Amino acid sequence: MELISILLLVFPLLGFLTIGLFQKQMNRNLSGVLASSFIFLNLVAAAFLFGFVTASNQTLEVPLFDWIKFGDITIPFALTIDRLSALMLLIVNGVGLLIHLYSIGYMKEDEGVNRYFAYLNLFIFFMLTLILSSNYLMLFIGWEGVGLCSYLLIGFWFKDRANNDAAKKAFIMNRIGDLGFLIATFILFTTFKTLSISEIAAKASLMPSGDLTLMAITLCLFVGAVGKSAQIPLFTWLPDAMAGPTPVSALIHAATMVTAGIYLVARSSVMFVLSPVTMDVILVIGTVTALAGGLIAIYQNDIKKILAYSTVSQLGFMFMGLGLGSFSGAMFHLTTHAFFKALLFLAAGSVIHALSNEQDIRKMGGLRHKIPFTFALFLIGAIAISGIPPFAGFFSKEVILTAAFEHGLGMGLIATVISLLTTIYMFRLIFVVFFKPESKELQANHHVHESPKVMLYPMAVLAILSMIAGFVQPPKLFSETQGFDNYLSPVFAKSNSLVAASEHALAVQTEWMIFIFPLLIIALLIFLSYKRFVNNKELVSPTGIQSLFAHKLYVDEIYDFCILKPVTFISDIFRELLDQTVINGFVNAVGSGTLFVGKKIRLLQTGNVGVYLVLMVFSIIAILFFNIIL
Amino acid sequence: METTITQIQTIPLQYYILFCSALFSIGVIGVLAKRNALVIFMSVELMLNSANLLLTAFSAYRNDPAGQIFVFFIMVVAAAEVAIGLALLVVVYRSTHTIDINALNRLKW
Amino acid sequence: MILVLLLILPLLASLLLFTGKLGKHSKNFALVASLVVFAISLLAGYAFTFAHDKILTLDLNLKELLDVDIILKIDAVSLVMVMLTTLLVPIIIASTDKKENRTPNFYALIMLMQMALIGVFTSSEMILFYIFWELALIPIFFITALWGGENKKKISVKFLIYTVVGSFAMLIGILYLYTLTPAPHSFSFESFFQLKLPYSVQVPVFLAFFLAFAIKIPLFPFHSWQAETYNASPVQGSMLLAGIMLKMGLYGIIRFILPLCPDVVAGGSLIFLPLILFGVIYGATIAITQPNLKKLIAFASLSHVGLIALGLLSNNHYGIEGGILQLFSHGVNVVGFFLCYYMIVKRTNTDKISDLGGIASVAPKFATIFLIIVLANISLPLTNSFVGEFLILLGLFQTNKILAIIAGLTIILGAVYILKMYQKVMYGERSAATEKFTDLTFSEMLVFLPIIAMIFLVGIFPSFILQLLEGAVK
Amino acid sequence: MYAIITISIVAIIVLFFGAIQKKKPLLPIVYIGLTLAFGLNLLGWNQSVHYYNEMYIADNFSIAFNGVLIFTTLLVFIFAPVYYKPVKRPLEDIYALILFALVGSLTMTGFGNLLMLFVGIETMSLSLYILAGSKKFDPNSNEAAMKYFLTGSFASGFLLFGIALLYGACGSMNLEEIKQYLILHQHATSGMLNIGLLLVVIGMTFKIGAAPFHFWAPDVYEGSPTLITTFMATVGKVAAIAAFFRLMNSSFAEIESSWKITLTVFSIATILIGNLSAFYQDNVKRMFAYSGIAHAGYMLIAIIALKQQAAGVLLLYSVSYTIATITAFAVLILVREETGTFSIKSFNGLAKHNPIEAFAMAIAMFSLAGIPPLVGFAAKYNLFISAIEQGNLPLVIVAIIGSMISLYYYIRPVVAMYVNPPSATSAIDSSSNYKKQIFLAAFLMIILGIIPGMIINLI
Repeated sequence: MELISILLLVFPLLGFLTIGLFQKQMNRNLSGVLASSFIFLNLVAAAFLFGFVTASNQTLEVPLFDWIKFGDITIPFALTIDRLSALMLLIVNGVGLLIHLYSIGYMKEDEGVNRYFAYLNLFIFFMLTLILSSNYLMLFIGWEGVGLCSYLLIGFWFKDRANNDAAKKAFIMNRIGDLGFLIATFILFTTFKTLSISEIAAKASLMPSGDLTLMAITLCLFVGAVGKSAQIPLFTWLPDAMAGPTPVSALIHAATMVTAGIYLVARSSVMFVLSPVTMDVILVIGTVTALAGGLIAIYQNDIKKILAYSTVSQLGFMFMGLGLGSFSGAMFHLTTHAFFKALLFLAAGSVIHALSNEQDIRKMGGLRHKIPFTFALFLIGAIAISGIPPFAGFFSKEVILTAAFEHGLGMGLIATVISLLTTIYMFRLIFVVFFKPESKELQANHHVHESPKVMLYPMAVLAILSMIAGFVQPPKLFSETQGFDNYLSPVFAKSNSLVAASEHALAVQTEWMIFIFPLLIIALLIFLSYKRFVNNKELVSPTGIQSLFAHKLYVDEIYDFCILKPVTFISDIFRELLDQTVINGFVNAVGSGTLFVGKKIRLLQTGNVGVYLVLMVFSIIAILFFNIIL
Repeated sequence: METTITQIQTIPLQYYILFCSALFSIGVIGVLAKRNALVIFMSVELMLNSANLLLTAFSAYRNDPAGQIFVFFIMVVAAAEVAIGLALLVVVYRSTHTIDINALNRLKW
Repeated sequence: MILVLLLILPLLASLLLFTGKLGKHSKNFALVASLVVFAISLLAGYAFTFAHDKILTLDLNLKELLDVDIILKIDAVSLVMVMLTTLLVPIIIASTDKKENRTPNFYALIMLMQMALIGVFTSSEMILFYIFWELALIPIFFITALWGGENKKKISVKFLIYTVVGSFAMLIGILYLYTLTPAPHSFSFESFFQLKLPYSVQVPVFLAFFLAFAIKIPLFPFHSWQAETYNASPVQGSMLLAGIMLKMGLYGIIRFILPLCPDVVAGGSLIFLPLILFGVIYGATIAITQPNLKKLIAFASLSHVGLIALGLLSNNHYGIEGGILQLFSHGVNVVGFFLCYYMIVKRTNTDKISDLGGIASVAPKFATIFLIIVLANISLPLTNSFVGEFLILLGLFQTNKILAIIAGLTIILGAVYILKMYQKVMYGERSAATEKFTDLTFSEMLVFLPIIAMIFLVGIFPSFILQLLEGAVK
Repeated sequence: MYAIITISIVAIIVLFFGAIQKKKPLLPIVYIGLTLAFGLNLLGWNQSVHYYNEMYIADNFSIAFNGVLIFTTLLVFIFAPVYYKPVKRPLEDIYALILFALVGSLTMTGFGNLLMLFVGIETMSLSLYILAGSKKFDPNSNEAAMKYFLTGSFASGFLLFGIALLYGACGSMNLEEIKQYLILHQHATSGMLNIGLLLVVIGMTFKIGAAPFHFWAPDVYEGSPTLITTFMATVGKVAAIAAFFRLMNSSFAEIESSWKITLTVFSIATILIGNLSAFYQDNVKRMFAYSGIAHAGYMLIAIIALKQQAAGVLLLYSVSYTIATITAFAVLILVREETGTFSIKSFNGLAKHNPIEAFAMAIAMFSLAGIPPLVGFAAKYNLFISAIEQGNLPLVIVAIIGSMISLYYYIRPVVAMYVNPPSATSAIDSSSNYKKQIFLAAFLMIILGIIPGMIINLI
């Protein structure tokens, strides 16, 4: 077992090194295959571990070696494999593998394909480090590592300035979060004298609920999560991150990396449940983000941007789940979301591919005939994400919705609205892209072609997953077997035990309400958007409140005004004024001052011997005076 | 010899000291006041001689010849000094055509 | 024995070079010599780690003849510093390009410098220390003054006088302490450390020493010579300065200020820590809009060393060990950074960031190496400076939470200016200057190799240094 | 003693040969004579003989300093031919006068009686007056001589009066007896004694050219022929300071309270004025004059920190100062011969063509500035220690600040030599002999810097 879990890290690293070092020599087709095969091996290993931890309900601790060790501080490299990490392993490696395969087709023509796969493997390596790490500092390695990879991959086409800016933005915003994380580790170490996740959980569980230290820790951790998972106020990097290749957006910015925040909170669930303040903060942030993301998504015209904001919103939704204390629910949604959002991105990628890198949906239309498979797959994804039974999205959303209603009617309603927003922007997308009568330039453009199989099959697999994945945990209405909850229950047992079980389980009829009511609205919405978007050719330019969302709440502008400009200004002030004028000026002044004194004092030497004699006598008199008289 | 010493000792020592100090001061003032190099030499001589007188007085009072021997040395030195001084004076005069010390102001600062 | 060799070999080498007999072969000779020295230092390291007594000492009782008693010691800290020196000097020598055809004197001065530096780090007698401390100044002064860039003259003189002012302050402190030692007075470190100074005495001593070190390191606001001097001196000079010479100041803090003025360090944390911290933020902020690549490195380095100083003065062993580790890492990184700078300037003859761009598309090897080095500079995990910075901040956090959090901002600011620079220089479309940019040659790669190796080695296995230091720090 | 006699005889021989217009043998005779004297001088080592009932004392102190003085003079003479290259006539008078001045200075270091002190000082000064004016047709030289003479004789007047008063107070001019007297009447010192002492101190201060009686020094140093300036700045100063030290150390140590403060003030003033005035000099020769003043201030510290060990330190300091100054002046002479000016620009790019001279000059400058590991540093820090052990921290701090200032003007020639582009197209030709001397001096500065203990523990 230990060996396997180590191999999990070794394979992708090996892939990275081999491909990275021999980019020049390596055949462009080989690299993709190589990378994918490494990930495939990983997937096998992951499955094996998954089986193991599921069967024998125990957590695997694999110590590698001591990383930092002196005095009273010992931070080892050690891996932990429990059910949570095993689940993540499956998702990352599974989706990862599929996207690797897809990329082989998608990146065929790109000259930097070797570099691309090297980065991709590196990303998997760091992601797994993040998942498997047994202490917070090692987790931080993965945390920053994936940030680095996302930086590299967003800026993959580095000739274009916009991409680099996007990459830079992503990295820096992540760094802001990372600082929170780092501070959290400081507090953790000072309070617990260790950074081992399990030990901390054990120690923390003994602390009283609402403890201030815990609050500080959890808040800092959450700041990190906000950065990584693109929550308000640090969400603007994610849409820009779409500058990277589409498979990257699918893997990193939809399925895996951005969910690291969720994973982190779930990992530290014990501390979080013990600080209700933080939980409320998470709930609020999550809700606002989910709402805002959904609304913004409706007014976007870039196919990838729409999906990006949908991701933002879905992540917000997961955080709501966490905030509501339904950790397994959040994880469940994370899982399903990984499937259908990856599917959607890949499908979008194939659309873009088909239209030779056209991303503006206003220039699309009527593609359902031209690229039927892609259309079908896209539709499946859309249905899944909109939460229409029996597809996966429905089930996972259901859990969170239930939790929301358990928390209170208002919360429940908001949650419902959010999940309904999904339908609007998804079906807007569907209708505009696939149904709307196609535009002139599109008719002119004849070589619109379906993607190669190597791209379609992975999507198909994802499609199947996003259809059936939900059934591991049907709503309480239909079955008492809560597969997913049961699977994760050992992980969250402690944290669940710490909070009083939710005061009132919902009455059956309310559950039916939650179940039926949205479906009707969804149907209605689909119909409306069909009317609206298919018939009128041009999308009306947004007005009033709409433009606010169209401009993603002007957050970027606000940052520019409140942070960028001042910092640059201060920097200039420091450089020009303080450093050159004041400090350096002072130093030089001292020098020239001495020079001046020298200049003056040598005038004492008048050159007139008479004066010398007089001065001599005066000083003699003075000396005698001071010595004899006094 | 004895008689001279006794005669010297008839005047109390303080008088000698005061007198020599006065003489010395006159010399100093002369040096300061005059701008003519020649006069300055004389004033310096005055200073030296006051010292001589003082030494003799002391030695006479202490019956110790050392002081008076010293005086001879001083006289020799003084003579040499004057010789050199005058020589320099001539040289300087040749270049500046004056013996006013204020003319010496090429070297300064 | 090892100690003597460490000092004598570079000296002999430099003397031999000064004669100029070697002519063309000077560089290779210097390189070989420095490598031999490095080997010896490794030997010292070996002897140190596996010797029973944890300290290599050499005490020639020559006080009668020299009136300075030669006492050389290598403890953990010295070992790290010596290692750093002997590791970097070969790299610096190797980095010089054939086309610049430096005269033998250039290498001679570098070797002399190495000797002086090793002397500083090993000597255990105050005056000896001071002699080496000053001696180290002469070669770098000449390197800057002779092979420097525009208005090298003014700047080198200013640099010399500025630093000497500092070290004279230290001299006063040393002499003062000397009088406090129990008669017969002695300059040996032991006798200094044994006297337990009252607080009232510690303060002036602290000021005297701190001024010297603050100028050398440099710490805000004594840094104004730094950017100028880096900019004016040839890149090897900048490497020597930033890589090793600055560390003299930090070493001084570890050696003297911590043991001599513990109460000041403990008590005054709110007086000078904020000042240094401001310098840290200050350097980073200036680096953001710095148009000149070399000056950017200078200010980045200002910010980094400030952080190290914070760690050392944070008065707990996390901070101190982190500081020492970071001191080593920073030496390696900054030299690497300057190397990259050198590669760029060699090929484009400009160090204005705005003139550069698009290098990555033509020089992938260089792009990768440069990327690794800059990432090490912003202390990404698994690179050498992460552990150091983590420990420093952790230590600072123990002392004062607010300061630690503010200091943490450098993590963000660092990312900002580094990525900004890297993007402008390496990415985007190629500019006129970088049109004919060629990728690294094999020999250049070789020069980078040890640096990259150290970055990851220390990043992944920092413990071997940390545990080495564990005894010394206490 | 024998050294003195030898040198006097040599001087007379030189005069004789000059009289019969023989140019060739002059310098060889001088060299031989001086070497002989050097040897004879060392013969008396460790057997402190008192000559002519304690008129002259040949103890290790005087012998060591005499050694330095004679050696320095030898160096000066070695540089002479280069300096006097253009001159045709035998120059016997100048050589003889230098030798007489040397005799005077030798007398000063070993005097056992105030009479000898006076005679020595006058012998030296009178010769120097003439030497200063030895460039008959150069108005600067004349002026220098005149100024020197006026101020000098004025000062010796004070010295003399002081001696007279001391004699009156103590009833003797023998240092030993004065000491005995002072030991008896330590606490009841008459005003006459104090005034006398102060006047003597003032006279000596004048001779070593320390503030506030330094005014003559810059003008005289600048105006005199460079070779003579070298001689004055080295032999003259060292002899005076040695005599001063002997005087204070052997007689007036008991009543140090009555003069220590005065000297401390002198020292501080000297260091600051000297360094600050040198700060802005473009004329290198004058700059050295001021630096000489500053160093006089440093040497005063040795006297203030009166201890037997201070003698060794003083010796070391004198050696370091002498060697460095001689080297500097030697190079200066060369450069002057080439460019005809003392301006700092005349050093531009010297390193290109005359690396050895440039190197030596640089070493000399750093040594004077007190940069380790040169002898200058060793001397300075030993001085500071002996001062600080007397609890004289403020004085040391001032001294160190002075060194900071001095670094600037000492570094300027170095920068000029190494950094600035050369003005002269070709190398300045200097005899290989000359080169050797200069290099030897530089070598000495380094070696002594490494093993200063050798000299300090001599006496």
